[in-house]
Amino acid sequence: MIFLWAFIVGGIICVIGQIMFDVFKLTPAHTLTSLVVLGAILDGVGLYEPLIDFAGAGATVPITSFGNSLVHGAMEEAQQHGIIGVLTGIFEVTSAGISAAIVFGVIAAIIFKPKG
Amino acid sequence: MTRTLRLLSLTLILLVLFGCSNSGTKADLQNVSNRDLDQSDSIRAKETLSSYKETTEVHAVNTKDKLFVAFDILHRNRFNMEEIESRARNDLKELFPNKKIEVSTDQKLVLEAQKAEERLTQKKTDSKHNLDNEIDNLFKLAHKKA
Amino acid sequence: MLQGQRTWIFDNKPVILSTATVGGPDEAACNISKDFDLLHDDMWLQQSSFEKAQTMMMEEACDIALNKASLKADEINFFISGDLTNQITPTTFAAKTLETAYLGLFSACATVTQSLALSAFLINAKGAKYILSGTSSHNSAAERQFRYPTEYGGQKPPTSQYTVTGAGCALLSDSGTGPVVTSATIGKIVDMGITDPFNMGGAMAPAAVDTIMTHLRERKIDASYYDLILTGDLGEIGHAISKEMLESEGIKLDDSNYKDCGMTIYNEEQAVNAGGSGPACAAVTTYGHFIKKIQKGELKRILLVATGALHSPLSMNQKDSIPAIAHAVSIEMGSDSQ
Amino acid sequence: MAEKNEQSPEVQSYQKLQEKHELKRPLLKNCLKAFLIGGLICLIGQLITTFYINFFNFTEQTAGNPTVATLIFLTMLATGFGLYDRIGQFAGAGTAVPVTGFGNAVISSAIEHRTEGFILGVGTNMLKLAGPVIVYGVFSAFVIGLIKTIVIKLGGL
Repeated sequence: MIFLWAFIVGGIICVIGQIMFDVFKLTPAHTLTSLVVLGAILDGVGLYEPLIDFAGAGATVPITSFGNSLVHGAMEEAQQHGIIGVLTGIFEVTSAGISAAIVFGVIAAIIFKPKG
Repeated sequence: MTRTLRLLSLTLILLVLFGCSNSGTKADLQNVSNRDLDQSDSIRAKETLSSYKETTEVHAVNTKDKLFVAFDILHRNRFNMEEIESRARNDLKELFPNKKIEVSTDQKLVLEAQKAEERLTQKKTDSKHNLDNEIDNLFKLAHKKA
Repeated sequence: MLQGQRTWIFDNKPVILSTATVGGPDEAACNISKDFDLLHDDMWLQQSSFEKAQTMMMEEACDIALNKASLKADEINFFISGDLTNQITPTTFAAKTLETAYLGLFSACATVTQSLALSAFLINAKGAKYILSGTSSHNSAAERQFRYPTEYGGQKPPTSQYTVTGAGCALLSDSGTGPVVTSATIGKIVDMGITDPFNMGGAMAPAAVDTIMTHLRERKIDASYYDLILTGDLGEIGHAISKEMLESEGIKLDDSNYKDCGMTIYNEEQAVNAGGSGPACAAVTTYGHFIKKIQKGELKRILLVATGALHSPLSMNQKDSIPAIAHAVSIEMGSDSQ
Repeated sequence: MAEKNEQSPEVQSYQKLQEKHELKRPLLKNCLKAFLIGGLICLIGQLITTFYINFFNFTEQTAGNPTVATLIFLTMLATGFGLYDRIGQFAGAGTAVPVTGFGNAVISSAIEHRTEGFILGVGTNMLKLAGPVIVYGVFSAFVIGLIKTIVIKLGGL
């Protein structure tokens, strides 16, 4: 069941991205940035966690989950240290995606060259 | 391209079917007789949670002062998972006010709780010490954060 | 000489002694692959960067053109060429290898006709005996400069075009046998407010129309004077638009006498969307495919109108529209224009 | 774009003509392809998550990070062997929106600029495409965290 919903929810988020590409003619950078901010807002109003419960990787794999995990990190610190925690929390927040992309990016630059 | 698409959809269907077919096996806890390993509280907890219309599967392990319950719910109710989880937690607190209780709906913990039950019924967990270890591990796993 | 406001008539008949074209792997699979002098099966050409590969293709094209005319590099007066990669360095390094006097040009994809017009003008005015006129582009070098890294999985819309990997070169002289450059019209910047960098054809079509109209008016000839009016890289969209615009100006052309290099070069199976583009597009198609047709006598007079979009990644990011230009050069068969 | 009202009638009529000839993007087909491939990537993600839960000591909560890392590792291979840009042309947002698209943006920039050296080429340009995602992800998280904390402190929610 979770597999089916991961497929459907993940697919729908991608369709939203495709509509931003084709209808609003946004560049990939604009589209992805908007989706990350959207994810952050959804987590801010408490809707993203239930979506993860429901769709699993369908909600954690799309780029929207970056926004979600960043807000989560900030909020966790905030619960311990109040408003200052948001500021300090944001510096402690890391997303696995960013670290992984940078690490594998450097490795790729060592191993591969563009095919053209 | 159409051939690739067809292949993709086929694998997809197979994956979904495969993913749906692992139903849980029920372990019979009533066989456990040793007083140190008494699981009657777990049985009561399981009965309570099984009465919810959302639950599909409940597994529980307890010691004298600790109770660990992991349960799974119908997929369509997963949107309200947090709410159901806190309801379960409150109900169990009422039922066992003197116990330290941990409730989880995490797939991993459902899996682990089930294994712990099995080890009890198969008498692999046969001392108080072993049981304490089991439950501590479950508590630790449940508190791990991403 | 000057006729009208911006058209040159070359009375001394600068001759195209020889031409040479070099292509990459995509060009080896294209419609006109048999018209290339040299094809490579590797985007890198065993070089360490795409830009160096582009330099190498330009050098090879010059060598082949010189060989065909049995000339040596030190007999050449000027090398007039350009491309659209960062400050035209690939062309500059090719000029360094050639060791000839060098004039670097930038007109993006219209460089081929800008260079040909200026070369013909110099020879016509007895300012030179031999001139190498050429241009080159490399798909990956252009992609990484103007769009995304080559391995980035962005989706290109159907209006986008595919930069040709290759180099084309023509060797001009004041005497000899071969097709003759008879006239040229220099274009002006036309900007119709198109901002979509994936729609070059739409941005460049009005410039092509303006130059064609001016050329015909100032030369006082009818469009039927030419067997073929050949645009550079308008692609499907730009081709259709320019045709309709010309029609509304009373110039009726059909698919047999109005063609586009970008639509000629690639075949349907190659995923190039609206067609080929890049400085090399018009260069390899004209200097390979159409010059051969002139030499065989299948075509007598052609007007090459190479179009260029003169934007930069910076101007696009600053929300400027795409300024376009088109230069026209007429090439006629030697015997006919005597 | 901002100067739309300043455009001359000539420009306006040309843009109408241009729009008539412009090849339309096949929206429905693109959306379907994005749905299928995007869904498939998420499904693979779910499979990897399930794998980590069943065979390693990860919970649903903690399995997210290794899943993302695994997907980006696969992206590195697909990008390095020149497959990702081809799938991307077919799938559009289907490969751009999942984290694999983020990974591809970073990795493709990194390998593209290796000819300019590892510090000034790879290092400076790696986040050329993906930078805005990180910048505005972090900044929006800060703003939202701040708002939410204030609201909670004021006794709302």
